[in-house]
Amino acid sequence: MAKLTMVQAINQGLKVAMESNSDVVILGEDVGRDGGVFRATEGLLDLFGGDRVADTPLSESGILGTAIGMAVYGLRPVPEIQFMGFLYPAFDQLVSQAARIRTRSTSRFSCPITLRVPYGGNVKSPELHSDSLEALIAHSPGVKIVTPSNPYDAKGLLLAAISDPDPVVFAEPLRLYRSVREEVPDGWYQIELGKAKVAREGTDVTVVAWGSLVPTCLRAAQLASQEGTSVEVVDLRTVSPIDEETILRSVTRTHRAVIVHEAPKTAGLGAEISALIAEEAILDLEAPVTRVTGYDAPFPVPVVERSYVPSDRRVLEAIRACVKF
Amino acid sequence: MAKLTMVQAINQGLKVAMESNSDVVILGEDVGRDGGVFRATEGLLDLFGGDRVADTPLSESGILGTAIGMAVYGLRPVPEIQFMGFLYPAFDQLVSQAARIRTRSTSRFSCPITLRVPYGGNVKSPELHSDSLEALIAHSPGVKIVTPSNPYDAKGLLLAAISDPDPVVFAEPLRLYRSVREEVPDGWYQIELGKAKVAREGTDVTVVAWGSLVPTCLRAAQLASQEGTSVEVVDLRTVSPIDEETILRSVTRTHRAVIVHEAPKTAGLGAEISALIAEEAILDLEAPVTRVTGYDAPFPVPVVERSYVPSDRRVLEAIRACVKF
Amino acid sequence: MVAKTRSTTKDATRRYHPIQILSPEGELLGPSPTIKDEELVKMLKFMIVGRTFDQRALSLQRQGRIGTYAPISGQEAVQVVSAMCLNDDEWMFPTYRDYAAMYVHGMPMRDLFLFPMGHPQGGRAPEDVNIYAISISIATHLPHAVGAAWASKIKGEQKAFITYHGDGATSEGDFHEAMNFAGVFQVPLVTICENNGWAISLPRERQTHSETIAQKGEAYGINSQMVDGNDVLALYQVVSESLERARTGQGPTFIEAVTYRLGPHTTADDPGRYRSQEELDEMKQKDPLVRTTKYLRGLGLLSDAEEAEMWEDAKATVSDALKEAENIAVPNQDFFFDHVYAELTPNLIKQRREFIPEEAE
Amino acid sequence: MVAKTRSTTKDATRRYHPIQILSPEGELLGPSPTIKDEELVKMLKFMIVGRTFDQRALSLQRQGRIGTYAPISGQEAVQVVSAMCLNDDEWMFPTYRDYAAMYVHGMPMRDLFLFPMGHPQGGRAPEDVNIYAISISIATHLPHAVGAAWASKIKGEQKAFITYHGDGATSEGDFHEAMNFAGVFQVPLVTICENNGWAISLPRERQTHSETIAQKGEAYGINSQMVDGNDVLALYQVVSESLERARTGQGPTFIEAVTYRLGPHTTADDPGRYRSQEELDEMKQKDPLVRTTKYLRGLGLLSDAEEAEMWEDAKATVSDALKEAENIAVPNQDFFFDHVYAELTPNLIKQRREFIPEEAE
Ligand SMILES: Cc1ncc(C[n+]2csc(CCOP(=O)(O)OP(=O)(O)O)c2C)c(N)n1
Ligand SMILES: Cc1ncc(C[n+]2csc(CCOP(=O)(O)OP(=O)(O)O)c2C)c(N)n1
Ligand SMILES: [Mg+2]
Ligand SMILES: [Mg+2]
Repeated sequence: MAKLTMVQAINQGLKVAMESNSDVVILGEDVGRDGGVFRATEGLLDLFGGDRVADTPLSESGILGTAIGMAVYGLRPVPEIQFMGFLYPAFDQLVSQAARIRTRSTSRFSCPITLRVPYGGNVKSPELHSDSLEALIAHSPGVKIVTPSNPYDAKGLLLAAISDPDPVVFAEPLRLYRSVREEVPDGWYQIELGKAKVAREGTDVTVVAWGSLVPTCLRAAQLASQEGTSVEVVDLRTVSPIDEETILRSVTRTHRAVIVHEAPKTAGLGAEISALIAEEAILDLEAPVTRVTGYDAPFPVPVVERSYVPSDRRVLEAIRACVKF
Repeated sequence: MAKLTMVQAINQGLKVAMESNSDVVILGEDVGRDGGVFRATEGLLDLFGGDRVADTPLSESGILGTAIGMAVYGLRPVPEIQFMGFLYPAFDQLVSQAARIRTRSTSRFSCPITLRVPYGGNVKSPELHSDSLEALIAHSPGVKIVTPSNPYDAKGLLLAAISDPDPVVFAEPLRLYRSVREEVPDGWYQIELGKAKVAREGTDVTVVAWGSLVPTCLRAAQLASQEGTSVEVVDLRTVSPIDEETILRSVTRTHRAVIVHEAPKTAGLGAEISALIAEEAILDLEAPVTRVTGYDAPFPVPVVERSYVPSDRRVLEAIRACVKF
Repeated sequence: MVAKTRSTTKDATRRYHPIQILSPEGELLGPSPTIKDEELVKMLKFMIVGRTFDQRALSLQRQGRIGTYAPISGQEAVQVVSAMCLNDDEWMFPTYRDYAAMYVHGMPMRDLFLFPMGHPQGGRAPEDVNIYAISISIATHLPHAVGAAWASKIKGEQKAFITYHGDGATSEGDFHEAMNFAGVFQVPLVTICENNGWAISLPRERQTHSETIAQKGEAYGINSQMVDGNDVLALYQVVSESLERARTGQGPTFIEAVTYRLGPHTTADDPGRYRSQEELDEMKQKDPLVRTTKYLRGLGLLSDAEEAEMWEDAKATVSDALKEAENIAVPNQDFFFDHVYAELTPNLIKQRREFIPEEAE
Repeated sequence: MVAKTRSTTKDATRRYHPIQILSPEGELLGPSPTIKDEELVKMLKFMIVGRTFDQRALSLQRQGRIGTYAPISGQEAVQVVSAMCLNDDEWMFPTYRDYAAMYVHGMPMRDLFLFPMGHPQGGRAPEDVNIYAISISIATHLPHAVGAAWASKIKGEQKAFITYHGDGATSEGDFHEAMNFAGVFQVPLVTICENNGWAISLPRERQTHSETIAQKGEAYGINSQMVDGNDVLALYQVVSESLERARTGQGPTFIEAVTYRLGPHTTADDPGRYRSQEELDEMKQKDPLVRTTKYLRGLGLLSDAEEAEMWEDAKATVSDALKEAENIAVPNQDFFFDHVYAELTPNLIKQRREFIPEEAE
């Protein structure tokens, strides 16, 4: 057991997966010799060779499209798309192809792909390097999406995703890649897909978040506790399918909910969760559900991005308002 | 004034737009000689010539991508994508390009495109000919989306879309193309974007729908009235940005809401509207908001599609349950 | 870097011409590849089955017994011969128009009928038949074919893969990305462009400005071929050589097979709007069935009676298959919940519980 | 259909070689195109400005005064010369690496600095400068360039358009779809592939299996050229001819300009991980600044003093621009609401009202 950053945990997860299953192959831009632009695949080419770690042409639809063929033919490909904003050109292959091979063939074929893709802003990147597309994926049946908020979860969710018989988008929160180090077990372990985790227990209000914003929410919860408010933080871990049970269990106890995400507000995943809570637990609610989100504008340039991504302060304000309602 | 089907109204709208503005050009697969696979562009090639009505190669990203360049260079292109399921390959050009030219250039450039695209099922089409993607588009800032539910609105919304300075997806409900005929004024008229219409007034429950499902909801409302329930039907017309005001005004009077759409439930536009109502009008609600939607599965094959698309019966059941709550 | 001061603009001469061995009159223009007589006869037999299926499907559609259907008439030779060159344990990645190719590779005809009937089994080959699920979205299956061929190579197999697409498909980004991967990773794939002259209403000349489609393969450094797609001998030679290259690690091949769509694009299409009767009449002269029949006659491999019997047999095969298809039960209205994920997710369990079926029409 | 029985596989001979007029030693290998002396001197001047800008930007990034930056060293010739061939009233569609091209076409250097500073004005040319907004997503701007050129043709103008992309960009579907449209609609566009040998860590040889990138143009029936991208004379000849073709209705041109990226991909990149020092040393021999300087010296157009002055002037230009850029105010934290639609939509009005700004870092 070693203290690892998230990106190191992902690297180790890939290594463990490739050691234990020779069908696991990696493909993508710069994943080989360069070890990935964030070093997530560092060292794997040397360990497993060019047949299993393939540097591909600059071609997102080609990467995902060939991965589909590989998966159908019995491999377990782990393609990488360099940033979530470059998933758009592969979007057709993701939601109209990978996600539907099973349906189209009435389960003769399946498509066990784990698509790794960094996402999220506040790291001073240029345009399209900061997008968060979880809502688009959650609205597309046949594919799952998972995002870790810490190194331990990253490895465990990654190995679960690679073991899953269906396509899973493994969304890696860019700004958490190296923000903390944490004990991560050496060998194989999995964190069950579809299960959220109560990351902090509390009684006054439930905050639901995932991936990049979980640390923000935990900090806001800490600040709130200094004001006497007890905040429960639910870390979704799997973004689709949503673990409705854990969310509803928490909210029916706290009677209040704040949902936090980085993507634009309108038709974001926060809308689904807010709707879910209002539809299933309206009689338990003592305040309207609140969303703290990115704005309905494309993710902006670096000089203002910190005002776009929900901050500790914005989450705290929402908690205060919700509790006061 | 003549009685026209929706597809004829669209055809007339295009003709009127091209007559009054020589910058309006049409491009797409089979839009020229063939007049469009649904005849929406019939006759326009002969009237306006090949420079203004261009049959393109089979290339959705190319169609939308070149339309962007045209729009930036001062034309008003009206590209057609043959079915909404084939918008996926052009999705990148739509949401990361057309929608962001203004942002990227801090308004030096704008992108006045009207992207026409038929959508929706229940017409026994093969796979990917029945998809409804309004939620994906509503979640993508910088682009608007409009859908008519009748011939009159089709022409008026189309002309408003073509006049809009920003990109607008004009989503045409396939199964309403020829389902009714209606008086449609000959000349130019516009229906303001961003404004919903109360398609039927009522007092007991508000049903929110758009495009293809408005007639279904009106029929369900009629059935409900025979049971003594007075249903108000709100036809969104513009799907993004949503006319929150009209929705909330209605729901604060009826205290009950049912939202109906054909796309899958999870993270659909219904979630946004449901969340909106619960967040803004929770104290006015006498029942949880209900959604009647497609299921979280890819749109299925023809032999079962009628069970997938919300039917009169399903909407009626939801109205009953909501009123009884 | 070599010093050059001349412009390097492409030479004006056309570099690809369709390889032809059998003239439209059924006469040899060069040496035939070695093909057993039975195989030659089988080619015609399959083509006749294809044509018969097609005619039946068209009339069924008019009667409302099947839905939208994409006819194959005129394209039987390329589909039948290429599929015959593929081994049973090798894989085919077809389009919505490759009924004859799929049939030759083992797809039950019943299931071919089920496809335009909108039945879920229509897109699905039986477990022992190596045919991929048809994607309706043009060119989307090409990267899948490349990926499967690549996987086979990684696994150390010696198999060849075949995939089909139309002339229109070459304009899609996915065609480009797939072919580029095929070249870079030297996958054992033979890609056949069935250039049938039209993509719905767009003629080949306006689909792309290149003189031939074959030359597009050069953009990927791929072995590229152009062949008369109505000539069974030329097809046999080119496709079997290309598959052999693939099996023996010599990389991918891109083949433009020049053929013609004698019917409408689909039953929803009216080709009278965009193409002339003269063109159609001219192209009918190149009908691969006529040409192959003449050739077999000339070789003495086919009598009047044998020919008639082929058509009779085909009719019976098609009728039996249709009967089977029409007797297959409509699936439960909620069957589709079972094929989204390997296991039902909680949202699907809930939705299925609340499911209200409608009558199938 | 012509009868042919030979295989039509592509010939083995390489068909494109880079046109070269000036050797790496700065000597003429053939007749120079007609260029005024002042123009030749201007080329070097602009290249020196480009190199100076680049060195400054790299050091600013190390000091944390600008963000991620994509260097241009080695690629100055192709950018400067091609941009000089473009008229002011004509349009340029650049990438994130075309700083020198943009500068030559009129972009204020201040705004070039603002781009890696993450300032919104960085992606934006002033109203009177005909440069399109930079898209970070590779190849996405190519269909836009085609569309604009097409629109210009529809409007009956006689303008030429120029667009740039890298070797890696040729693998994207949008490259393919754009070039195919360019050919089909014969738009007045010159597309320049700055083949700098690498796409981040992927060498050109593994980007695609074709011998040259130039030959990809043939897939679209487009006039295709290959040119030494470090040779100002060859570049001038090929680009100016191609632009003239565009202006006079002779259609699009695709140019592979063979050059080299002497620096890292961006300041976030470590090329030591994937390329050898030997390769870099070899390529430094082909530095376009060295070659052009030698040539001007040989012609007697450049003295020691004049050369030194050029470098001094460039330094001053760059310093002034940097000062201007650093003095530009950070925009209001909520400025981005104003550039989503022409008018604020109700949801944006509401969100702006509730907006809580953070401090800019
Ligand atoms: C991505 C996509 N765009 C559009 C369509 C609609 N469509 C179906 S077939 C077709 C033409 C295909 O032409 P070609 O590739 O030549 O094949 P053919 O039908 O002639 O066999 C079109 C445009 C589609 N199915 N998929
Ligand atoms: C669609 C997309 N995919 C990936 C990237 C990340 N990326 C930025 S530059 C680059 C390499 C580009 O190579 P090339 O086209 O040769 O241009 P160069 O950088 O060498 O000038 C990559 C992969 C991107 N910006 N856009
Ligand atoms: Mg065709
Ligand atoms: Mg490059």
